[in-house]
Amino acid sequence: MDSQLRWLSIGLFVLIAALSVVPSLRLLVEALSQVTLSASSPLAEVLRSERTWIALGNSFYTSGLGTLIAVLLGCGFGFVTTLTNIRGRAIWVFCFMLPMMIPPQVTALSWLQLFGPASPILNTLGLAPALGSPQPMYSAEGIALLLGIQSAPLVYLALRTQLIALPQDLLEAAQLAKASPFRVWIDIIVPLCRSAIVAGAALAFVSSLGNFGIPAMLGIPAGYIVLPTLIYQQMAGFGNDMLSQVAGLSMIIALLVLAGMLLQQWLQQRSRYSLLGHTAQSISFRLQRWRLPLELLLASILCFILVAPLFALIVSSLVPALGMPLTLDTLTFSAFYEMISRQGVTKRAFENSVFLAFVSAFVLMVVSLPLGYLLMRLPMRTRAVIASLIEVPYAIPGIVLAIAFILLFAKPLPFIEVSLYGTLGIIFLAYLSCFLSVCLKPVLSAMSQLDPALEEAAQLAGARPLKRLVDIILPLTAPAFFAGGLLVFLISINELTVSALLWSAGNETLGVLIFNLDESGDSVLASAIAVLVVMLVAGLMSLLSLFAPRLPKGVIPWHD
Amino acid sequence: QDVLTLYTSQPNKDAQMTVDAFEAANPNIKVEWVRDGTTKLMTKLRAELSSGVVKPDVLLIADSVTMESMVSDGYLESYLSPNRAEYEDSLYSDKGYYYGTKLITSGIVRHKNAPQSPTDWSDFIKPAYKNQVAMPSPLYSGAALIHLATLTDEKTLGWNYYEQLHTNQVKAQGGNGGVLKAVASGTKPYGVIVDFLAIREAAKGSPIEFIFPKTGVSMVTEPVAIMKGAKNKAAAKRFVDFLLSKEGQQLVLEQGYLPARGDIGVPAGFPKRDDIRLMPFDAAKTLENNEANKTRFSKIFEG
Amino acid sequence: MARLVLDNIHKSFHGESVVKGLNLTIEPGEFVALLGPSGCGKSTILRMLAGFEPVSDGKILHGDICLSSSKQHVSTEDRNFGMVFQSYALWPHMSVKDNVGYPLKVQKIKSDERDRRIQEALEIVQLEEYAGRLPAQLSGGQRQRVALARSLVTEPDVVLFDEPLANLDRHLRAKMEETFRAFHKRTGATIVYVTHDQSEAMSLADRIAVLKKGELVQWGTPQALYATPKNTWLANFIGRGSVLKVSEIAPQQYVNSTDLHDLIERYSSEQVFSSVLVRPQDINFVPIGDLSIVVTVNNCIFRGERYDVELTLEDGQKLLTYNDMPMTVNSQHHIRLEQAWSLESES
Amino acid sequence: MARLVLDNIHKSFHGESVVKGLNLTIEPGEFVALLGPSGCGKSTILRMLAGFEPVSDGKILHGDICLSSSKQHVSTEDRNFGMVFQSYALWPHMSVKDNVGYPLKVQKIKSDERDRRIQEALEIVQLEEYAGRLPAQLSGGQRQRVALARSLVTEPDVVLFDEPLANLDRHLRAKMEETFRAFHKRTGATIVYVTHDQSEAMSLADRIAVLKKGELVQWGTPQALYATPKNTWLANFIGRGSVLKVSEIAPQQYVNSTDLHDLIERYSSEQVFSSVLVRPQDINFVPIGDLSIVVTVNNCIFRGERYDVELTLEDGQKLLTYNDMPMTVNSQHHIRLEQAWSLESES
Ligand SMILES: Nc1ncnc2c1ncn2[C@@H]1O[C@H](COP(=O)(O)OP(=O)(O)OP(=O)(O)O)[C@@H](O)[C@H]1O
Ligand SMILES: Nc1ncnc2c1ncn2[C@@H]1O[C@H](COP(=O)(O)OP(=O)(O)OP(=O)(O)O)[C@@H](O)[C@H]1O
Ligand SMILES: [Mg+2]
Ligand SMILES: [Mg+2]
Repeated sequence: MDSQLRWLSIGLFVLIAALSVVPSLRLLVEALSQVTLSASSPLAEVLRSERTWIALGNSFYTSGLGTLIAVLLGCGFGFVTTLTNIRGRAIWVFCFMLPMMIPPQVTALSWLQLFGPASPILNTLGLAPALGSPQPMYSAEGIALLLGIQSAPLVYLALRTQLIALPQDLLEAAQLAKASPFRVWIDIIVPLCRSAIVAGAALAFVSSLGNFGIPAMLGIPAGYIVLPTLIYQQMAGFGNDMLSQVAGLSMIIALLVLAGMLLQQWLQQRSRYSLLGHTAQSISFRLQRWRLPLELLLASILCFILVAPLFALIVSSLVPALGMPLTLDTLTFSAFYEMISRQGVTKRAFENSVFLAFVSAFVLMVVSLPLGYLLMRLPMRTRAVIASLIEVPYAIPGIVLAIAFILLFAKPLPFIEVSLYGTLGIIFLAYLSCFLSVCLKPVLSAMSQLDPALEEAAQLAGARPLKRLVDIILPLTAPAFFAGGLLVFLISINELTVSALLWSAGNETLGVLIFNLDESGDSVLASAIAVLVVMLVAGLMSLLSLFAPRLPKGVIPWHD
Repeated sequence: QDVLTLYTSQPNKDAQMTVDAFEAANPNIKVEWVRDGTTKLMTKLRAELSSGVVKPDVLLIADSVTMESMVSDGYLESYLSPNRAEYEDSLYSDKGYYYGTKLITSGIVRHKNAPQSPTDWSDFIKPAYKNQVAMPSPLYSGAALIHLATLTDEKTLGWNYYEQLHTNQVKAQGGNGGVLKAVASGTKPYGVIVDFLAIREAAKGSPIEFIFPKTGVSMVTEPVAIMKGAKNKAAAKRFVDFLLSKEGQQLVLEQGYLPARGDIGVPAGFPKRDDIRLMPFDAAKTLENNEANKTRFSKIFEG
Repeated sequence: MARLVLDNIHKSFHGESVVKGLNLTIEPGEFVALLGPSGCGKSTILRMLAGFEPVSDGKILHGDICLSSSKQHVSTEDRNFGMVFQSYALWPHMSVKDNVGYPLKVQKIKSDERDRRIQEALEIVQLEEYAGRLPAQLSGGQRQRVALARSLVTEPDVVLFDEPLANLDRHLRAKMEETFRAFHKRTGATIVYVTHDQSEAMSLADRIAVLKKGELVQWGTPQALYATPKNTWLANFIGRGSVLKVSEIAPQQYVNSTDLHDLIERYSSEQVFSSVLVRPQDINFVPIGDLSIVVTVNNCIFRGERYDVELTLEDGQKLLTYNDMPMTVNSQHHIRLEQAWSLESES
Repeated sequence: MARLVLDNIHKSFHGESVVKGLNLTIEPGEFVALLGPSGCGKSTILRMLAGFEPVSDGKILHGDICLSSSKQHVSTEDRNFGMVFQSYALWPHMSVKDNVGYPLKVQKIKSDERDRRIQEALEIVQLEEYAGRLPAQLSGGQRQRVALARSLVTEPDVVLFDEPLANLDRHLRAKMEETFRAFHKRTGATIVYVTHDQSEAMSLADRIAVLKKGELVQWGTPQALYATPKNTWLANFIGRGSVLKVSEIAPQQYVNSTDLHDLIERYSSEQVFSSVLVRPQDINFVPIGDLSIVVTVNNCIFRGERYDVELTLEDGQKLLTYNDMPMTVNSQHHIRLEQAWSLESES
């Protein structure tokens, strides 16, 4: 093997081991730590408990259904905004990214209010349900719906990178065969995008599996447990073998991930086609009389997943106290004023989170290039194993990952005697570990569809692997990289569960700040911060558009 | 300058006030503090302990059952504070492992527009409250678990009460914050909640009110304790003494909580001290029954 | 079946004109070839016919229906056209069989009938054994044949071929040419055929359009094009041959041997000139004599059946001819030119 | 410069043999063409030479270095080979200029020198004006020319061409052939050239290897291949001509006109037969006479300079010849066969 490649592989495999395998292994050790032959060891207890299996089944159901919803939503948006002549493409895309930024609890609450007994709209219409009438959102399906909405952008971005690389002549050939647009879509476009859809679906599934906030909000009142809430229950107990039980439960999630990955591998194995060449023109189906209805449909979906929650969020940040109606008399900006003027923590949290999000996104983008490249060259099976190892840290609930990091880093690092614990560094490492798969997934699926001849031609030119990576592979898969980086950025900017255990004074993140405010009853302040976060992200995203002309085509999703 | 590390579950603002006051009283000690919910804080602490490090010197967390479990695992240092004489025996561990600093009681909250005005726990099992009540789930919140233990020990209520709550479709929420939102936003007009949240929010203008039930309220005491193996024991002891001092208790009052010392008075919005009935509660016993209680609760509420 | 009319078609990409004022009338059932140098706009014309590219100006009519104009556009799937792409455009996720059968599937042909027709088409392109393969597992020529088979399974009104035989060896090409003839006869479809191989165009097409930089240069039968090209460029482009500068003569007429030698002799001393086309087979090596000129062998290249011989006249002009034997470079010989065709000077 | 040796190369895809026991020794600086029907393994051989595909068995040597064997594999970037891909493999994100200049950039050639060489290469393929375009904005032939230019800017030891002219018209091809000759002369590189166009192979190559289903059929100079093909298949494949069944005769020898007519006459009554190859140019239409046979015109196809005429002998065998004039189908004529070459029967 080429020496560059060899060093690259060694370096990257060490990195994977450090970021993904070691934390998972540490948890495994913890899970097994108190295993005795007696039947009462924590792991055995976890396995014996009926609730474990109920939670497992429930997790599977909600994540599965959530994934389905995410795929429907993400693909629907993806196809409509990339393939058709819909108006205002950029705006749709831009708006579709934002729901990720609104805490799902807010979304759920805003729906509950919109359709609940206290709904201002329904009340004025006289349609409000009686006080205390049952709420359909408090159910497995409600959980799945929110999970789906939350992870739809994952599917959307993964798919989009594939759609813009579709060779146009393949569609033209189908049109010649007199296939209607619908058939072209079913027979040609969907199969050609399968690898990306599967990658996006896998991401959505894994992220739903590890999500705590949504099932906690909607599942607990309904007495519906899933693995992350069960894990939280264990923590809330006062037991001393809590850690092993939690680790044991997480290992069950890990197993679920491995199973999911096998399925994914099987699906993708049969959908690896390299697409010859690339096209300059973007494909565009003429929608004609369907255009307006479709635009209306998109608008109403966006109303639900973005406008309503955002509106609720803004309203609750403008009143003096929770539950007060917003009128001209009650309107106050004091929450904003307080958060902004209390310089210290707000400013710090913004700085920390933006810094962490930027650096994690950047580092992961840089790492996934060679990593994806090397993975593509591994035999199918090895690749499947490594890919699932990378996936595990993202799937287990963030709080458990944080435990693993505490277990690993609470003591100063051996030899150098530097302690990462209590610094931003440990949160950063945890983010890398957690989000590696988010960044890597779209990249892998883009790379698998690259025409190998393009790289071969560079080999002939005498370019060594690193040079080929930078000159050929990177520009050709740039949209996928950027999609990956963008996802990492969006997810980590108000990430909560990992940093919840790892933060320390001076190292607050936005997620922690919002959560702590919310928990101590200052939900008005929390809403104000959340509104500021959405504004910040929207601002950064618009700022990015300014760079679009200098970046490779298709890199900025909301820029044609 | 000495550095004292504090792990606390007090809300941000309160924690900051406590630390500021302590530092003002002890200018040569600097406090580094970490704040989180009790559950997360304990998880973090357990993980640290499990890897063999003792980070904090002092703990100031919500409930005594947690402290009891730390005692039984041998993580706490005993310290007999000279100020303990001012406190009722039930508020601190007799060996001096931990001291309660305030009384956070769980009572009833109602939306101002709600049709009924509940006065006691037993109201929640009446048909008029069917599917109208929210409460924090003992499976997720330590305070709620103590509430459960207290109510099930009460002869007039017992487990039968919880079964009836379930029949009456009382919905458990993740924590007190969830209950507050549900009630304030009107999705559930009534709820079970800790006093200060509701009283403070109502003071700001939220359309809710807090009610101390006739039978009595359950309570947690937000105890303070010193870690075994603390790096700065001297400062830790100073901190405990400070919290138990009159000055420290005055601070509790200012923050809007019921102070643990009986001679300080009550914050605005609270009834007279004597009108608040505290239900009896035994931390050690609760710890013992903890698993059984949770299992029984989840059987009832999760089917 | 209907007449296909290209009426003053213009096409530009980003302001750059690629097809300029093209007028062609293709009779129903005609077999038409488009010839022209690389980049002259052949594929673009096919793509406009198929409806993939809108026209920038002008209109395309099929019978009475306006397929494309700046206002109107009948979409591809409503045109009943067939096409073989220069890039093949095989669907990578479908096996050879599925690729070929897809147009039939869309037309909801029953599966046994479909299988039969797929089988037939694959036999024609000699790929029966490869039915189960994916396109990625085929050689270049095999891919091209799959694309061909796909265009032959249905019965479109108009079939567009874009260099369909470029990657095939000569024997397979001969076989395919036969197939095209048979297909044309059987379906009566109008065929527009782009190729860079003139002998292919000549042998297949009823009429040929020669294009240059997006403009039509000549439009006529293969024989007319070969024998009576319009101008120097076309004479150079079609068939092999040499354009000689000779003394002035009226354009577009045959020149016999005597006149020709006379014209050549007179040329050297003159300024005004005409160009004539001399085909290689009209040049004979002769013993020295009345009607002969001296030439030097400049180059001699083996071409299988014979040698291409490049000759230089005394005034430096070049002539191409064939010979069965190799000839020594720089040796001197005498030739006689049997006939020539006089050309218009290029505009 | 070093000798390139293919020693008993085998290659199979998923258990299916594609190249079988190939032995070739290519001298340093030689220009070698690979000919063979579509799918016979030509591209695969080039890909093995370039190092993209490992060999299944056997080894490839370059001088003393073993490039590929089942144990060893020198990676492509260490081989200093050049290649033009059948699919072009242009980098879609780079302009024409960047595509062509990339190999130079990798070699860290200074930018003014680089610009000069890019300019030169683009001039050769007549694409100077397109330097700033992206590959997607080019026509098929233009893309192929960019790929060509890219392979010509550097000076590799070995250059592999995979049908580099398939999409170009004849004039551009002639021009490119010239370029290849010049390039070969200038750099002295060893060239392996895959094409389906025999006249191209014949005119360019020093030696030609003809392959069939992954096996080497004959390996020799173009003249040898054309004049003295080994067996019936090769005779049919190389050049145009007809294989006639005649009375028995020793293989691999020339047969003169008298003997040939005799053999043809005797054949009809016999069982054991030999095959002889008759080239079209060795057939002349003659007035009835001693040495002549009767034929019927079966088909007559215009090919530009002349007509292909397909004749049928009285016993039904077919013969191909050329004629300058069209001939009426079904008319009867007399021909004389001037010579023929006797073939081995195919194994
Ligand atoms: N990846 C592959 N998997 C399986 N079979 C393959 C693969 N690539 C090529 N083949 C088969 O190997 C044989 C040789 O292919 P190759 O591309 O070398 O042919 P070729 O001589 O270049 O043909 P052409 O002139 O059509 O380009 C073909 O029959 C082809 O189907
Ligand atoms: N998308 C495009 N944008 C800009 N110019 C284009 C585009 N497509 C084609 N062209 C230009 O239009 C001209 C005609 O292209 P076209 O593909 O029709 O040529 P062609 O006659 O088919 O050539 P070839 O024989 O090489 O395939 C070329 O000069 C090409 O560079
Ligand atoms: Mg073309
Ligand atoms: Mg090939």
